[in-house]
Amino acid sequence: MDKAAFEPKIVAYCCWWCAYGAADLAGISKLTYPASVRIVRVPCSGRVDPLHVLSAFKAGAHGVIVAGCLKDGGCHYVDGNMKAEKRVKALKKALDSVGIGGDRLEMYFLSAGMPDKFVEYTTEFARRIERLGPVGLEMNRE
Amino acid sequence: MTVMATLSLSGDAGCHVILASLHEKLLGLLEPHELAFCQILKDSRDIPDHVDLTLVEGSVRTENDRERLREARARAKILVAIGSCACFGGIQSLCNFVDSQELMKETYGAAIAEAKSLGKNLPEVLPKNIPVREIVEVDFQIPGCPPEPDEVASCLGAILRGETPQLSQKNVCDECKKKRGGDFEAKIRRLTEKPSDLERCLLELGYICMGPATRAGCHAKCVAANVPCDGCRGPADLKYDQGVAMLDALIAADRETVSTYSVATMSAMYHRYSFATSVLAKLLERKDRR
Amino acid sequence: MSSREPRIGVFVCHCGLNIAKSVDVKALREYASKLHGVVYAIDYEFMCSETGQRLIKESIKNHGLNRVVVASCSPKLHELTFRRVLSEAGLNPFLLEMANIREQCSWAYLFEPAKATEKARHIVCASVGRSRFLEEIGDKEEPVKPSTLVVGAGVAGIHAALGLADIGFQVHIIEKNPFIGGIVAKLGNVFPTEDCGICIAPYSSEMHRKCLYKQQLINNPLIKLYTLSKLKSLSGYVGNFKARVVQAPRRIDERLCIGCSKCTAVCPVEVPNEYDLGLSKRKAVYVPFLQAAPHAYVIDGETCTKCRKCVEVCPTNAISLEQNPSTIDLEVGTVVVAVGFEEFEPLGLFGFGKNKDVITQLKLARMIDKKSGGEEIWKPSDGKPAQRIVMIQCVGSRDKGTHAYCSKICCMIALKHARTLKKADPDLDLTICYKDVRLPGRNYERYYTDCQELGVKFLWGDVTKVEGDADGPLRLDVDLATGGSTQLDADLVVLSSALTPSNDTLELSRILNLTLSPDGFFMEQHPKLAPIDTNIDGIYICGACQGPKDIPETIDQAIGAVARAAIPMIAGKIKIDLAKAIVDEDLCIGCANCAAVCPYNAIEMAPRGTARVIEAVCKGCGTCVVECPASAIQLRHFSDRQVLAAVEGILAED
Amino acid sequence: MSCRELTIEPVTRIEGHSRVTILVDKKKVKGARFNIVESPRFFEKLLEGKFAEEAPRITQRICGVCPVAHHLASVKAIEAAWDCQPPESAVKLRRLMLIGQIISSHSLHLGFLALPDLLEVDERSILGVARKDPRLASCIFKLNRFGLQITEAVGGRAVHPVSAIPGGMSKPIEGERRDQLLASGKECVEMAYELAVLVDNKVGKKEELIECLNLSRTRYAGVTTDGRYELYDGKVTVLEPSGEKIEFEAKDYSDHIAEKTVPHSYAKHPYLHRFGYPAGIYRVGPLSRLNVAAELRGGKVAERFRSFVKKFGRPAHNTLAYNFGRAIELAYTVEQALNMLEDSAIEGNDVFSTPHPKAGRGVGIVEAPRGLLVHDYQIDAEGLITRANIISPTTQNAPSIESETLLLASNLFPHAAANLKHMLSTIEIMIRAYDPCLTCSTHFVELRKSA
Repeated sequence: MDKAAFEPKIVAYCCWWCAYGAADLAGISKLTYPASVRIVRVPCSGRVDPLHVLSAFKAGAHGVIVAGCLKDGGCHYVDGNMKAEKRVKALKKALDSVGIGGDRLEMYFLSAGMPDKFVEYTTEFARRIERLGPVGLEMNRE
Repeated sequence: MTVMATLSLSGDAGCHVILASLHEKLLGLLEPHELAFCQILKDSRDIPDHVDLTLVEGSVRTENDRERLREARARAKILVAIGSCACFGGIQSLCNFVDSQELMKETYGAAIAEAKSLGKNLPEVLPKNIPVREIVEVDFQIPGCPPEPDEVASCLGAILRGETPQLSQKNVCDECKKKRGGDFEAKIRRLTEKPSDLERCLLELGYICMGPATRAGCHAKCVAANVPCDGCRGPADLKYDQGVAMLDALIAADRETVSTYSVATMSAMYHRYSFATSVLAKLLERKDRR
Repeated sequence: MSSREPRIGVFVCHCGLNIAKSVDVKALREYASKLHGVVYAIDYEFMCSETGQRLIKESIKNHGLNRVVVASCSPKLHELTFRRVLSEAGLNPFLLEMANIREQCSWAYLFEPAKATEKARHIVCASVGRSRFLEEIGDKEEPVKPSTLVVGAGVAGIHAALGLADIGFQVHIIEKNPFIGGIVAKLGNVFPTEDCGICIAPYSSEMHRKCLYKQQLINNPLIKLYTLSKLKSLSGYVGNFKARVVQAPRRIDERLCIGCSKCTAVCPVEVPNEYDLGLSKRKAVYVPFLQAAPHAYVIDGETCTKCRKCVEVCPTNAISLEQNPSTIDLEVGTVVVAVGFEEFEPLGLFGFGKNKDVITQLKLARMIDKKSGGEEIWKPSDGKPAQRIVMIQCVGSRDKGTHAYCSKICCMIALKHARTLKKADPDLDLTICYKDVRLPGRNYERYYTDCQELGVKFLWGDVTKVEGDADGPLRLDVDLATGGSTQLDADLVVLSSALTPSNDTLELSRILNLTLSPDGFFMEQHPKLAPIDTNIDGIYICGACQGPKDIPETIDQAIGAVARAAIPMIAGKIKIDLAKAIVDEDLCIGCANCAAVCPYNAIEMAPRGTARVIEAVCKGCGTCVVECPASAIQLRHFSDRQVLAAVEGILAED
Repeated sequence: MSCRELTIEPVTRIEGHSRVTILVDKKKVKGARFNIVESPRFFEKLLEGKFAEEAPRITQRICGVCPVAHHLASVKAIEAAWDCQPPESAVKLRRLMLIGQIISSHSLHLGFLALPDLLEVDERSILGVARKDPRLASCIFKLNRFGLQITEAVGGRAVHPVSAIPGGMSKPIEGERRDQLLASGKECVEMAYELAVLVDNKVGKKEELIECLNLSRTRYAGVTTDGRYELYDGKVTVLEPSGEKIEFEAKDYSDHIAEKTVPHSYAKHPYLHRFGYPAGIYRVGPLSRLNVAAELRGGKVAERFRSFVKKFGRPAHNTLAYNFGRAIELAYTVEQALNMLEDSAIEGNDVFSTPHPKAGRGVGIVEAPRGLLVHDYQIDAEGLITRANIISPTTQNAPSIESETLLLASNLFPHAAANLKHMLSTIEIMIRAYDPCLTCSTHFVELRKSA
């Protein structure tokens, strides 16, 4: 496949309070970010189940973002974002060993008032996925 | 009179051993009916054209398995998957991590792997090991490795009476006699360590006990023998991914070892019998590169 | 119900041109109409308008819809609007799904119609997919206890407590200090009325009776005051909170103490008086100032030597040196948090902490309050009169290195003090170095004009350095905003220091599960629409614990908190929607993982060993769902099936 | 060419899927093949990267008929790699469990698979046996149940037990269970003996069939301890047709056994390296065990053994003698089980000593119901398996089954014109006598490659 023509599909699980709000504000501020980023609303990044991440890849995603509130007290559900971070860390490893690659999953922290960060993170991530290209099946076995 | 058949695909025949171990009950179940095809237990070469009830043991690994399964389905009114190989792909699905070409190459050499089979007399090996449900429609599943004899008898009895069989809807922990204290040890323990308290819940002690994510009905026998449940009966509710549910819980419990070992290693712990049905296995099938 | 085959209606909103300009709404409607389960699709200019709402209602009836997808703006804006529309049309409100094609789509790709239209298709496909799995969700009622816990007995807490008691509710008010009044009690006269800070409301005799220190709070039979008390834990939920309060020993029985001061007279221990910021001394057994309430002495356990002299002289045997802390359990329906602020201690800034003649406005307030009529302000270093005073504004405020926010009341405090001093001593050389002068309150501007008339000098610029020799005056370098720089000499430098959250804020936020703003103050639920509500139903905030504010605004908020807290208590019951976590008891193994991870203690273990969600407490974050090894717990409205349907939809190929 | 193929597919009343192909022209047999069509399940590959201590539970899924054998060979391989010695009580329990396995497997084979032929019942299945001789069927069930009960009492489960873990056993046997087993055992001893007599009487009379199956002249391999009959531990003994014996340690098996990949079977053909292929073909299983053992010690069973030796000579080559041997072993193992259960030491509580995982290689062998079973693992420092090799009994018997099929077909074909069916069914009886377990047989990765 021609790399230039590769249009990735990226699922962004956005927590309702912060990341979703930041995405909204990006729109309100008429800021643009890659259209490949497709937002799925969750109440809290702590709701994002490893199953959801894996299923997104199963359904054809080339990258998955989990976006939650800022660290250190930003989470509207106390520490759901920290739980999500822990899961994302473990999942990256899992994705490595099933040949998807942990680089295709990232967690970001932002507040509802950070549309610029939302744009920055999603743009940067989309670039990364474009670089990585389509999902292959290189087994990463020790 | 009900015409019955059993079909063995890729598996270890343990389900037939369970059928045989029903002894008098087996005779009772069979007596008014006809066991028309059962390669292991009686002389019979072909599945008859019309079968009322076919039990399928084993998973689909070869072209031959697939053909025989499709044929069996076409000839059966009711098709029941028996055992965890048939229901979930079974333990051999852990090989789905490895490309079948590579498996063949390592086992039989490069030339044979190229040909996908050892010779014209042997069936082609499929790229992966597949549960029955993914090839044909299944009317009922009796899980377990092996399935519980009593459960097999009661399910067959129910089907023969025209009823819908019932399996437990609960998890193994429901039947487990071990005591829970409420706190979990963060360390993952392996079987090489003896449980410090034989009365205590193995999951709490740090062992990867699949009891919480596994369908009850086995009386938690393994745990009663001080060995963690390895999930042989699959999830209680088939819409859940047994291993991922456990993976989540282990990550949650800060069990660091979960991320220390590769998924291939850990899948044998939390997906031992159901890997083929897991979302992880489906990920392996993704090949969008040309 | 979900068992019914979904009949989905899709309503594509143009939002005028907000959406229609970049998204081809007709094509989108056409696309939506072909999606699985969609029986009706229509586009319209403004779905949120009366006509748009009527269109949805009529379509529900005419086409037998049982799921509604509105493709319009963010659900943050109109989800509740459209849920109400569904209710009015006889559909359960949770059968609504919004497709956010404005914020997430048309506005983000304003000049790329092809891209915007394609993305809108994905979003609508996800919403339609998810809507197929939506389920009806009902609600239930719970009783509300008619009592309130007020945390903090400063001006905000006191007003909230009095207001609630006036309505007739039982109030428990806790104060960490031995006496009530908070920082306001230290301020002397307060703007804009220049009356006594301890009394606050002096004008009419009726109002005067409300003076805090006239035992209002202490004597009200509906108010129970706990001094020296801290909140240790809070469980439960709106209507049914259980609070645990720990009260430190006063060592003097309030009911027996007659305030005769014999104990103080004999006490051999003398320490700086915190109330006066060290300007005066107190004994180990003391009242900080005469009007202090409650008017009962206290023994400071830290410095008391247990010489027992006080015990011997006490005429009423009120003293017990061996008293221990006690635990008080309270059951309340609502909680008001009013823990106020602290003055920022600007250590290292402008010589503060190094030079005794660099002080803060709060200390100046105490000095002004203490001095008698004709007296001059003195230099703390040597007690000599301060002839040249310089005030520096915005110390620790509007400053990236310390606090980025404006502390809001420092300008007024500086002007109030300048006016008072200049009136008393017209010869005083008084300069205010400022960045901006911000005086937005009623009658506030008068302070500025008064000061100008009185000859207060205003210097617009940044003070870059304050240096002092052993004996000579303090020397200030000022970068002028108008260009260039200048130097000033001063006998006394007064820093208008920032207001910061009180020390207990962080700990309290954890106990109460309240979120904090990035500045560290308690976060209101919404800056405009819900300025007193918090992220926890039934817990309200008022006063400076939410951010710097002056007394009038604080009292406004306190009265607001009275109203907010009274609403559920007057209703006597609350309605709880059940879009919360739910346990499948068959699958539950009783491992209590969910209860352990729940940030709200919303899950209890039932006697038979399975988990149970307290719907009134559950906030629906769903973290328990992930941690359940038995897949026995699901979050309604965001079940695995529903989330996965959205993912599958959003990734579906056209 | 006027060659044609005669096929039997599937070969019935054996475990697993296979096909016999006989190539004939008008007059004679040109060739014969025993195709193991059973799908390979790649257990060796599957084990790579897995925790070694989980292998006993994983590998037993190779075979539902003889899981205990795999369970124990696997645990022994790991213990060998970790230099770990399980306590005596644990070894006792394992021996008992293995005996239970022999009892349940042999009774299953005799009753469900072999007897229908040998008794010539109408419906060739256990149903036919039950109709013809209900008491016999009931005996078979009782014996089978006794075997499964032993496995369940010691192993936690009747099929796919769980209790053998590196270092010993996860639990001792409960007194109550031991009492129950003792009671059933006492009932079974007599039944098992009677069954041996019945096989001897009924089948002994089939002179023609016995004569017909007296074809193979192979070597025999089995485990012995000091030359005595052994199941759980010992040296591999190879018996030459001449009566000479060669012994080697389990860990050295790969120096002695080589393999040949044959293009018509997913099982590979092993042979004794020093004799070359096909001369080095050898057999395993009940027949081999009775051939390599000097004697069976015991009561009435010893007598049976002597009559067996008298009837078939030493070594006994007759393939039908597998069934006789199986019946004798069944009676012997029931006797042994009872002896072990009567000794109160079986209730010993000290059943586990903590192992210390380390890098290394370990070979574990046991006698499975169908013969010699080898598990060979390479383990890394973390205790993960890096390479595994498993040689199952049926794999070792497959070359002999095939060569015997050719011999048998060649012998029978000239006379079979009128009754081809008889020829084919005789071939099936021969194959069944081996009690092949084909799911076991397709797990064979690494041996010295033949030239």
